[in-house]
Amino acid sequence: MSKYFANIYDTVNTLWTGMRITWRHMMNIKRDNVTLQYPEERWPRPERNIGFNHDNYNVIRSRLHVDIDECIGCLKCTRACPVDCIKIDTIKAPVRGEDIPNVGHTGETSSGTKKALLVSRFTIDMSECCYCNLCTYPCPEKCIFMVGGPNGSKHPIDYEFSEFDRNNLIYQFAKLITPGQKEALQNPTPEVEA
Amino acid sequence: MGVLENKFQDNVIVASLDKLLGWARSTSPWYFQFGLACCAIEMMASAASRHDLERIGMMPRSSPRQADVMIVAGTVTMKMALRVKKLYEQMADPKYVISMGSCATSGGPYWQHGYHVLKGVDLVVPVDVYVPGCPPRPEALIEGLLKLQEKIQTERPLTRKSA
Amino acid sequence: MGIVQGDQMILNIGPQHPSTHGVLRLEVRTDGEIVSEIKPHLGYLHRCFEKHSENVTYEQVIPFTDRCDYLASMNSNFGYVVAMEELMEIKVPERVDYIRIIMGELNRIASHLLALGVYGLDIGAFTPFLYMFRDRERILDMFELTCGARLLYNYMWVGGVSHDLPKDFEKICIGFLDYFEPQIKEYNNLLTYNKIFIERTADVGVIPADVAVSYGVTGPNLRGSGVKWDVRKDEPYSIYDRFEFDIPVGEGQFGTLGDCFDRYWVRMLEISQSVKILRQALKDIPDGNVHQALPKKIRPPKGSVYRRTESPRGDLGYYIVSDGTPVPYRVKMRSPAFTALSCLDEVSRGWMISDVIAILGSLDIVLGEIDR
Amino acid sequence: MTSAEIKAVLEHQFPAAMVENEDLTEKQVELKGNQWLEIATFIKNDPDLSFDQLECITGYDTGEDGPLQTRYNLHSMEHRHKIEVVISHNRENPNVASIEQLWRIGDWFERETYDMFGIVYEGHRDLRRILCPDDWEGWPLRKDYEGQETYHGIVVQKMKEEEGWE
Amino acid sequence: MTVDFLIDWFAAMGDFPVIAFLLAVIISGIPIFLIMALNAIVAVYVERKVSAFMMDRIGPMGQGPGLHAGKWGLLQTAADAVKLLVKEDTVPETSDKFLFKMAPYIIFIGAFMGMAAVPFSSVLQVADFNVGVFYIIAVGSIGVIGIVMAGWASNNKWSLYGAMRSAAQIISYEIPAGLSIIVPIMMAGTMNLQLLIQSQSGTVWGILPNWIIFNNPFTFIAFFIFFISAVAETNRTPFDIPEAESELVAGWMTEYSGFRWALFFLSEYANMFVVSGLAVAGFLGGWQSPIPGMFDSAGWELFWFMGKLILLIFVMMWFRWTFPRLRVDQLMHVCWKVFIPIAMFNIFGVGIWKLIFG
Repeated sequence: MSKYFANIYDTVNTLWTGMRITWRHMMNIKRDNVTLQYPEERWPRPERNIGFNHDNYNVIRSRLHVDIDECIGCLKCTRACPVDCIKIDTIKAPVRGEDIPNVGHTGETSSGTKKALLVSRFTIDMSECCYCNLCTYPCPEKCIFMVGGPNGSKHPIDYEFSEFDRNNLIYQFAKLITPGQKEALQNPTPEVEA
Repeated sequence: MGVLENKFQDNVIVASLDKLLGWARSTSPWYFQFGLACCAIEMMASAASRHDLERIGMMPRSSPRQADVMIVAGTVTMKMALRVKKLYEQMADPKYVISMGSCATSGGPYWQHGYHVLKGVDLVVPVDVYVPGCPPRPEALIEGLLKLQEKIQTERPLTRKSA
Repeated sequence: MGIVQGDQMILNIGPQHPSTHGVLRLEVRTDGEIVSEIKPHLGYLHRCFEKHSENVTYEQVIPFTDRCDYLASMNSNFGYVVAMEELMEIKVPERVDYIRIIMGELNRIASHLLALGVYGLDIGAFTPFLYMFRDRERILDMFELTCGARLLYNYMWVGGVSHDLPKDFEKICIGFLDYFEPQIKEYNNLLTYNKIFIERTADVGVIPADVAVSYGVTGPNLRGSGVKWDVRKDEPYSIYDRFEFDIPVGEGQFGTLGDCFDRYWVRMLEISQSVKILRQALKDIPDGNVHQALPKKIRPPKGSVYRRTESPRGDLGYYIVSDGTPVPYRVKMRSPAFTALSCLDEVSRGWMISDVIAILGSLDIVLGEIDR
Repeated sequence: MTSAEIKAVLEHQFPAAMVENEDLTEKQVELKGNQWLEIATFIKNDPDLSFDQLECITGYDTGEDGPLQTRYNLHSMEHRHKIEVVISHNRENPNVASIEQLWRIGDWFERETYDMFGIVYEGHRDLRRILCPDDWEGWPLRKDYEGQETYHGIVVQKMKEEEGWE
Repeated sequence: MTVDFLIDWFAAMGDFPVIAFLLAVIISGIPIFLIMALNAIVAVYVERKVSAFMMDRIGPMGQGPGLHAGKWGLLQTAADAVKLLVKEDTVPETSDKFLFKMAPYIIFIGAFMGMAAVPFSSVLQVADFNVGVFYIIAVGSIGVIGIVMAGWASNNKWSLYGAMRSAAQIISYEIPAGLSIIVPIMMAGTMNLQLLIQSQSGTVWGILPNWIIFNNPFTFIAFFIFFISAVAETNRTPFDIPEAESELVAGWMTEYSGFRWALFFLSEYANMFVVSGLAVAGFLGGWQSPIPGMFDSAGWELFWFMGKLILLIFVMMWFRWTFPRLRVDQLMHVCWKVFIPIAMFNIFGVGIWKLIFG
């Protein structure tokens, strides 16, 4: 019989402690509220200090971006990608390190290496990418990176690029080359040799 | 709503009624918990306290009948593709689909050697918004939902489609 | 399912169900509410991990190991990397070992928090799930600060880690641990000692120790049945033997040994053990270069290795066979949740449907890892 | 007990079943398939071996023409020692005795290896595919496996219709 | 009151008794429907906000494109209601169509009729039965028929489970509810809600208002038994097994969508309203003010009644976001082995107490 009443007392007691906890949370919602109101407050939350600051971020996972002028077409990122979502086509540049104005190809990268190849197509399919950041390490020119974080000055963080149509997620980074120009580059006209 | 669908000439009353319906549907899109893989954890995180999905009116419903938005969160495999199609058909009308994450959009990391993975959920169900990411951050999912809400608001369910 | 007797009914707890923790179909033969047989159907999330690992190079397999056990990706990486380093006899610097243990234990806390929160959800209590997710977000912030990603990190590489800890990571982590310990007391008051919760979980779904071992159950599920087996203590890898922590084992507090409450309680105690390990690791983490032992070209010698590590769900084993080329010949992942789910049929006979949901929740399964 | 001692005990008990295989490490022992059920019951019930935990069953395809292999990792809770048993089967109809009665987890491990490699385990009470759908053609993890084109009308391979993709 | 008042008023205009009666009933029915709709909309919003605050988040805030849901999400439930109005309500092919369509209306009628007897204030009451308490208890059990019809008609295993469980639960919890509501009837001597409330005026032990709950320890326990079994009767946590989110996908409401499902939602909150109204009228002194002397003009009466009502509804919400769910057999155990014995002992206790202390 006593176990019967002990059981009832135990139930009431534990349920009451539970209710007191939820009541306390409800009462000081102003202090405990952790919601990050996304459209107004962006990540990371500037004023509430939850323990980190942004200046010494060393890595970020968001949209991939390529500075095509820096790219020397070495295909290291294509080999490093576990998912093969980077496609690069290159054409042999007639003269190493020379600008080709009509195509907008710069001969030298900012770090001074002369380009032997002209990148005619640099496509990343962001709908297949698994955001593992393996492609940014082997790049000699550091021209492929995820926007935001340490390179935030050049490109602010962008993880909001949802689309209505799937094909918009395939990003073309190379400069547009008309087929005519491509023909001219691939087999230079004889008089150039002579 | 079947009988009223797109039956009316476009005049001021119907236009304002459209605006009301568009507002109502976009303000309370109840999402259908359809967690498959890692994106489901990020969907739960966006429904949790920090990125509160209920702020934009999204209430989780577990039965397909009472849901408006189906968030396909995770990898759809061949065995699951038939179920996704059946569940989509069970949902009550004005239904929308969000393909969350690379796997649902186009097979994601599994597109090359995944013999059992469906290469994109739009082979099975019509998709409204593709949210990229692997897994997409809760903010990216909420941004995708806001985009869907804008799309719902501009829909005009009552006016007769012209040509 | 053979012929069905008169009053029995086959109920499909289908691939889409609020509490199957992912895509799992349980074909339950019930007589009214009492369950007489369960036949789990798997494979709804079979993403061909082993086929992928035979077509990509060694360091490219790591993002796929993340996606198998997406709740404890750090521990999945940890398992794969430890197996690879044993195969290639690489000795990583001290700092890398410390960083890996810190990340592994933080991920264990995060995974247990989600497991216990969702278990409260299965029993019907909605609020603990939200509280535990709120604290899990703090841990995800720390992971994001270190390697940029929230859930799937690709952080631990063969021979090192991708990035060193940011500047004041120790201060942040200790700040989190101080904030977190009183929260554990609050969860216990809210859920663990709640009489309805005890009523729903004590004496339910008892797994005796020998059945657990025969079904290959490992981790908190096995320790809940009273068997003191933890790979971190019994087959120490990395530098776990340097830390002093004890292995919580179920004692049958509110019911028989090995019931749902014991598994739940073992996970709750493991969270405080992980906090203890973290405090020790953060206190004496040495300096050093984390990229020192990263091999330029991963080309392991011919041979095979099978190495087990302690993931939050149990023994996560990697069986790696290499034939000298930079592409693995065969990688088999022994998934702890796969074995935990296999004993569901025998354990939940004679219980009611709501108990089957409670037992399934207490086993803490992750479908990405089961179906690989 | 170290693996060498375990091998010695096995050699002593079942001399006929031992098979010499040079590229296996000393922790692994290769056995013939025909006596496997008997050996398995012996190593499970023998007091000083007592392998009561079956860690993992790994299917293995040695190459284009080579045999298929099943590798059992066994572990003893009491003595804390481990052994790995390797059994080869020919490629046409690979089969071996099922150890599902001894270690209950063998049930699902064997079903998975059957699903992936097509190795038939005699005496298994419920041998059917566990991961792939029941009407899936071919054994996916064999080296010579090409995926099927469509499954229930859904195209399996990736159709790259975006311009200039491949 | 209002029905009799209207009948007298019509009688003065001319003797058409039947039509007068019908008109009076219809006219006084409309405010009840408005109260139910308003109560549902406000209660759903308050529930979502309360649940959010208890979980350290902020609930519907109306963020998003365009007008969206007002400043603090105030229009959220209005938007839900309009959306549910125009949503396609699917009737499954294999279901029993007639029963499927009838079920929501029967549940709605159960809740709607109960509202007729709720004493908002000394004047404001639709119908003043002299068997008010008995009427509410009787009408409360109509809902079960609707639930079982819904569960059976939707030809879905989950719904069948939900319906069977809810039938067992509601019917068995009506017994402790009935037994514990006998206590105020014994104290006040009448079943008429107005007289019951009037009997609770004045003070007891000096400062405490003479509500039945403070009268003696037995009535104190009777109140809690009544309140908890009332929670069970409206399928609220910790007894929400019929529409258990995590076990039976959505319980007996699985196959319903659109406005039919909204009717269930509406009548669940209306049931909560009616049952807490009965608890307030029976135990907490109805529209009597807590400070016996002051604040008892007509407007104040309505305020006190609604205040106590909202307090009880809040406690029901508080239960929902704190407790886990009981299993079906534990639910039966609690009802038959704990509530009913204690309720009977209470009746016996109150009888002795009234005998001794008069």
